[in-house]
Amino acid sequence: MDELLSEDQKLLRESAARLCADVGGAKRARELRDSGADIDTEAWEAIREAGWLGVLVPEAKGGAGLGAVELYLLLEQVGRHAVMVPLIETTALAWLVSQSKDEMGLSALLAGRVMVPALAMDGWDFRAGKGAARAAFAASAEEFLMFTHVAGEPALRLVPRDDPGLQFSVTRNVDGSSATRLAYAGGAPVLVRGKEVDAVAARLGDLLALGTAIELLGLCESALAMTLEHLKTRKQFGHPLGSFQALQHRVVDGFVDLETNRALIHRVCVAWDTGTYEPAMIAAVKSRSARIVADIMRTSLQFHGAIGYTDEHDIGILWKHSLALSARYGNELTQSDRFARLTADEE
Amino acid sequence: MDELLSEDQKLLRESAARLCADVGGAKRARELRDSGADIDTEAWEAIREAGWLGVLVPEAKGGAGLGAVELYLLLEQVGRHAVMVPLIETTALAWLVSQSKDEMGLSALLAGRVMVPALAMDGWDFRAGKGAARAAFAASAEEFLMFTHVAGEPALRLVPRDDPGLQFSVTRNVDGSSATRLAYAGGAPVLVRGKEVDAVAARLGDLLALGTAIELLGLCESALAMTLEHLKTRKQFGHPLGSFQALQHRVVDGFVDLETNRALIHRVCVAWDTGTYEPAMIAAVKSRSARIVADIMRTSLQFHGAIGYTDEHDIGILWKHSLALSARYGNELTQSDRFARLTADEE
Amino acid sequence: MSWDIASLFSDDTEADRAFRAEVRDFVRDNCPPELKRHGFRIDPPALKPWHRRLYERGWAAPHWPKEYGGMGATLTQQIILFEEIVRAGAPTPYPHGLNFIGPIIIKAGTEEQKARFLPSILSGEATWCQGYSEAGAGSDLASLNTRAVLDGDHFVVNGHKMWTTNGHYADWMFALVRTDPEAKPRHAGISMLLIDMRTPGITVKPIQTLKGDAEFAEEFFDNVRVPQENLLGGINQGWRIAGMVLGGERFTTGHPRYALVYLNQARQIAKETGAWDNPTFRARLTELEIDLLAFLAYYRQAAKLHGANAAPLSMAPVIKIAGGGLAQRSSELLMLAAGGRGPSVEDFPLQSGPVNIGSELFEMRRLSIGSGTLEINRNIIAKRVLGLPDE
Amino acid sequence: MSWDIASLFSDDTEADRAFRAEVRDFVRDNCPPELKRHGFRIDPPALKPWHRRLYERGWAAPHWPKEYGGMGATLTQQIILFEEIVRAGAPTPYPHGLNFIGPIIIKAGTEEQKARFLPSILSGEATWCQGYSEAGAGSDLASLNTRAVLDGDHFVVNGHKMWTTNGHYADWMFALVRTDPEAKPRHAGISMLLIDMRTPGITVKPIQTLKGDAEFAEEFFDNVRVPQENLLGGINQGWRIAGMVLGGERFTTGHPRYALVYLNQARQIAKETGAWDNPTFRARLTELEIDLLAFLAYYRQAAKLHGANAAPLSMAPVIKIAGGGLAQRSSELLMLAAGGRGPSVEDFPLQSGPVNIGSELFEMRRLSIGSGTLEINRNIIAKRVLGLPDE
Repeated sequence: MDELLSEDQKLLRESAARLCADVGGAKRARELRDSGADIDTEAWEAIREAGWLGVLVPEAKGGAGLGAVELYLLLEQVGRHAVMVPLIETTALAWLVSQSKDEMGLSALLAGRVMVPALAMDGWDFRAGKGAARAAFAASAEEFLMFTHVAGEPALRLVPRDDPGLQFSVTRNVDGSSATRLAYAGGAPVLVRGKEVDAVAARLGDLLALGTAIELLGLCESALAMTLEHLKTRKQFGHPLGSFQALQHRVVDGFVDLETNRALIHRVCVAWDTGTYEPAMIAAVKSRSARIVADIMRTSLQFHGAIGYTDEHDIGILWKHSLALSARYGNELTQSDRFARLTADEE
Repeated sequence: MDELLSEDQKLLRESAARLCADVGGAKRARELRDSGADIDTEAWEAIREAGWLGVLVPEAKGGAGLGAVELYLLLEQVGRHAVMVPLIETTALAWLVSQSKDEMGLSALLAGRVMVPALAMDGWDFRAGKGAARAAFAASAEEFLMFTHVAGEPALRLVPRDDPGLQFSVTRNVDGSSATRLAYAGGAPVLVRGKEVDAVAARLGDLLALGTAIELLGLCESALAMTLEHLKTRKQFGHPLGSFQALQHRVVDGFVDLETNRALIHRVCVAWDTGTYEPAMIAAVKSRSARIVADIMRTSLQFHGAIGYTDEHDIGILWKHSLALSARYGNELTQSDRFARLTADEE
Repeated sequence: MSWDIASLFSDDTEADRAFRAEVRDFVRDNCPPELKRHGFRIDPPALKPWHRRLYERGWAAPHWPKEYGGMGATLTQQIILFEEIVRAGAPTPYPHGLNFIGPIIIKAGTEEQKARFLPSILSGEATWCQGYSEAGAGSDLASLNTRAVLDGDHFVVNGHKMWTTNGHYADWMFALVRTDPEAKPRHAGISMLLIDMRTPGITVKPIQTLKGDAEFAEEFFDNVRVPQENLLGGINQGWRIAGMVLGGERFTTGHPRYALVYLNQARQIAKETGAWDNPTFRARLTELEIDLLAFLAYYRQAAKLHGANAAPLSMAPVIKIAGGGLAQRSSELLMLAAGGRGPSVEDFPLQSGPVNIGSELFEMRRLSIGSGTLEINRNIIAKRVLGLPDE
Repeated sequence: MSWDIASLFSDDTEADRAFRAEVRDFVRDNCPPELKRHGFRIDPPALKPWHRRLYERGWAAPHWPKEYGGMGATLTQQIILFEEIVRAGAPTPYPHGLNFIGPIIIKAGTEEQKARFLPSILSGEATWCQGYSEAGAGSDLASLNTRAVLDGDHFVVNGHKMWTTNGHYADWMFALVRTDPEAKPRHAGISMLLIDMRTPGITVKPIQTLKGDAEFAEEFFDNVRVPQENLLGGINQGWRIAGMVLGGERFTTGHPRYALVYLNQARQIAKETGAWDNPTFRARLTELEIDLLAFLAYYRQAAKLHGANAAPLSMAPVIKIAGGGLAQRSSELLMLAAGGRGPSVEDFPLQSGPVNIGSELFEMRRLSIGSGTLEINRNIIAKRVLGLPDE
């Protein structure tokens, strides 16, 4: 993979790995869950300082002017170290608003303000919800991007948390993240309006799903590394666990799935950057990422034995985090169905 | 399992095993395929002499007056030894006609005349075909049971092979069996007519699917035994193949599938005999049998290595036979969909 | 829930049906409503009143002989009793006293031990735990290191037990301890002690599970003195004694109840979330339901065979492999069916009662690691049933 | 076929596109129509005219250096050439001469050997076969037993080779033979000989495959005398020499062409048989297409990395495991989609051309047994990539 990256990209990945190793990790994710926070504010501050939030924003508008491949390099490390931050939400929104004329909210986003998109219930799509939507990081969000209608026209709005028209109560996921139903009836500022909204919203939904899949990729790497370490050190019947061939072959299958998925994600990021991506690719990426993380976690948990069934062990919090990420912005079922419909080719 | 059988049933199974071992076997099946015949007439004669054809026919009508459990014990051996005979077709038809008033064709069936039912294309159902249907053993069949209409009413007819209203050309399967499309427009004798036909035809279709699943069960046992033998004797890197744990565990999974399937089949036969069976059970049996035979054959072929890729080795003809049996009277897809529809429980 | 997969395979006799109805009425009228909830783990103290009601009805120990206060029930009756309790969403008593150590005491205990221990096991007054596993001895139990040395008329126990279900609630532990460190093979040097958990020198620490509750504990033994009369079944006989309950007394733990409940819940959830119209969901549901049907048939057949003392060696591992896998895959389907709501810590409300999807998913991981991992059970079939060679 | 999954990942440059168009036109105009058929195995003699046309166009050996008559093409060009031939349903030349022994001779052969063998390999005049496998040495190749003993200026060869693709059509065999029976490790005693198949003492017997044709043969060597100048790369250097072609020259054999073709055919068949509306079919198709998309991405990335001499050790086994599994599962889906017509020996007619479902299914079994079984490839990753220990 390395040979496909430029020198700059390699440096970026190294520094991302360092930063995430410093601020993240499974233990930190567990502490955060127990503390009741859904965002790691220290990590968020470090990420803001490192300038990641504007990765997709043109330099002229205060961003880094980079692309989806660079975003991938960052998010992979976020996932690998289970850092609980709204990086894909913020970078995606910043990208979106940087393309609009008035750039509403851009400077706040780049400054680390937590603004999260509320997508239709259980789907990837902004439009399907009948007024109800679901948002991640809702416990900490200061504003929500919501799909509404104005005079019969679709309109994306930025709704402040304390807007009286906003109805929601925060619910928690098993990993401590939040996933909250929202409904809105009010008059908050309109970001985009009219026909354009559909196209914008679809691309935004795709970017969110892609980014979440990348976090899952990093999480898979972490789970596999943890499992390999366990297999190499833990002994049973006088042999290291990892010497048993039945176990070896199952880990290998996880590795093969992971390697092909890494290639798929990299390729889709390139397609995004070159303007050749198609929504079916994103559906494939998210569906497959959710499927293979489930397979890899099943193997990882099984091979950890009883210790993997305790809350104390790191593999458990990774599993829980993977469940939340898999369900966010369309789970395996939703996205595979979307892929099927996009490629159905009916006469 | 043995403890669930009566002494008579155990004796029946033993004699069935002996008879099928004598007349059948993979080598014989391959010879038959190469000879172009779709029925093993010697085996058929032995089976007729043994009195198996009337297994489901009341004693008063010249049959053995036994039930589906006994039929299971016979068909399991037929499948195990890949005997190419229309046993389920004949026993099912004999059962059907023995229940009608005039018992048309019963004595011919018990005498070994080959009369086969033509079911709707690719399905289990008699009704779905628009005049076209598919029959097994069509190369040798002397009469066909066909679903037709008379004056707007459904009617089951026995159509002689040389009836000018019958259109068909025999096609062959990879195992040498035949599976032939038929269409009929003529006035052959009506066996059952009116509303009753639907019920009769549905039960007949169920019995055919069940019987074919039982043959698959026997075939799975055979494939597993062959594979175990190979794993115990063939050496690689100085060890018997069967000592490699990754291979062991895959064979074990096949064994577990087989054991649970055997229980399912036995249970459904009991349900048939006690009049408590439901069509969903049959759909489950046929679908699952086709699924697990595919899994077991995949494992068996893989572990046989290059020798399993030759036409000469017995595992290959078993595979081909399993493909034909799996597709006959509704394949995995058709039957699992039927199961889903029968259990859909829609409001 | 108008379609009931289990009903496809009910083969109750007239008498069975009458017993089933009797149990159903009893559970409806006697189980405290707050305990009636599918798949919800209840700590031993909260369970006691319900255990007591079953005891008073004479149904606490269906499989015990009548002379010891049991029902002397047939396996079919046992299964019916179990099924009807589960069907109502009610909990079953913990098995450690009634199903594990009780039958061993009946078979291998002295008259004094029977008189002393059986009544409080039966009534549910005493909570028991099983002290087998250790940090370094999970699947490879024979390698356990907790030592017991005879000193006068007491054994002095030192060591560390782990993964003990309800260890922190237990009044008593039945423990496997090493009494002969030199024995070959290693399991020939193991004895079973009945240990009062209030004996000085025992420190108990709960272990938090993935579900977030403390289902297990670990216990540290520091010169714990156990009276010699608490030795069960003779010195160095522990391995043999422990093996006595690996059969039918544990039968109900392999019951396909989880998959039955989960697949039914998955249908309900899917109809609410729209997953019902998703081909991948339907394909997986159908495959699992078909597999469940086969497993139900196997399980009932196995019960009959076991009742006739004719169960094959492969029975327990097949139940473990097929049943465990089915339950796990079914709980995974629940999570998928619920879409974005799947990972929530909140209950998913359903007509059949609320379900906490995460808890169920986490709980099911136990099935492939407890009492012999999936891999160990596969090894048993490979070597002892199919006769495949060692390397 | 309006939806083309491969097009999702086409990243041709302007020059690539031009080359692709050129190849497409050439194949259309030059490949004999009777050879154009997806997945149909063609015996070497029937293939010769088409090989000759490619040779005349200069495209027979895209990966050979120009000095030996090759194209000196980039890997991307090689893949485009391959893809366009496959897309048209046309066959590719057999790899044994052009892809396997040709590059070895170029790297390790003497000038005499190059001059003698390369031209007829290039033009397709000479058919070659690979004499590696033996009855007792499949996956464990180093245990091969065919002996070669130097006697004057000839090697005398005795033994038995098996599973030799096109062995019964071949003019020449490149064979691994044992020249030092005492060598440790065993593969240090192996040499490579180029054997004229018309030498006295060679008996060839075709082996019938599952597909019903004779794709393989076995060869018996009875005191076969091979001139010393036909030794390639020095005595006991055979193992090292053979390893030279395990990389990129075999790249096209891992191409996802089978899955691409089969999944497209499965769609067409399903629409005809009604399987298209079957949830299980759709679920499997969707999963396979998504996996194919990932594999396409991996394959193209691997091609680039290989082109930059930066391919990781895991690349070849990953392609083998992922690609082989995908192709096999796709061929199984074809069979299911066709319902009752699936097992027929007759072709299933489709808009994109007829498909013989059984033949495809049988053919795909090769992928997990030839050139390193699935298990061997998993072992390579387990031990050499993931660093898992031996027992």
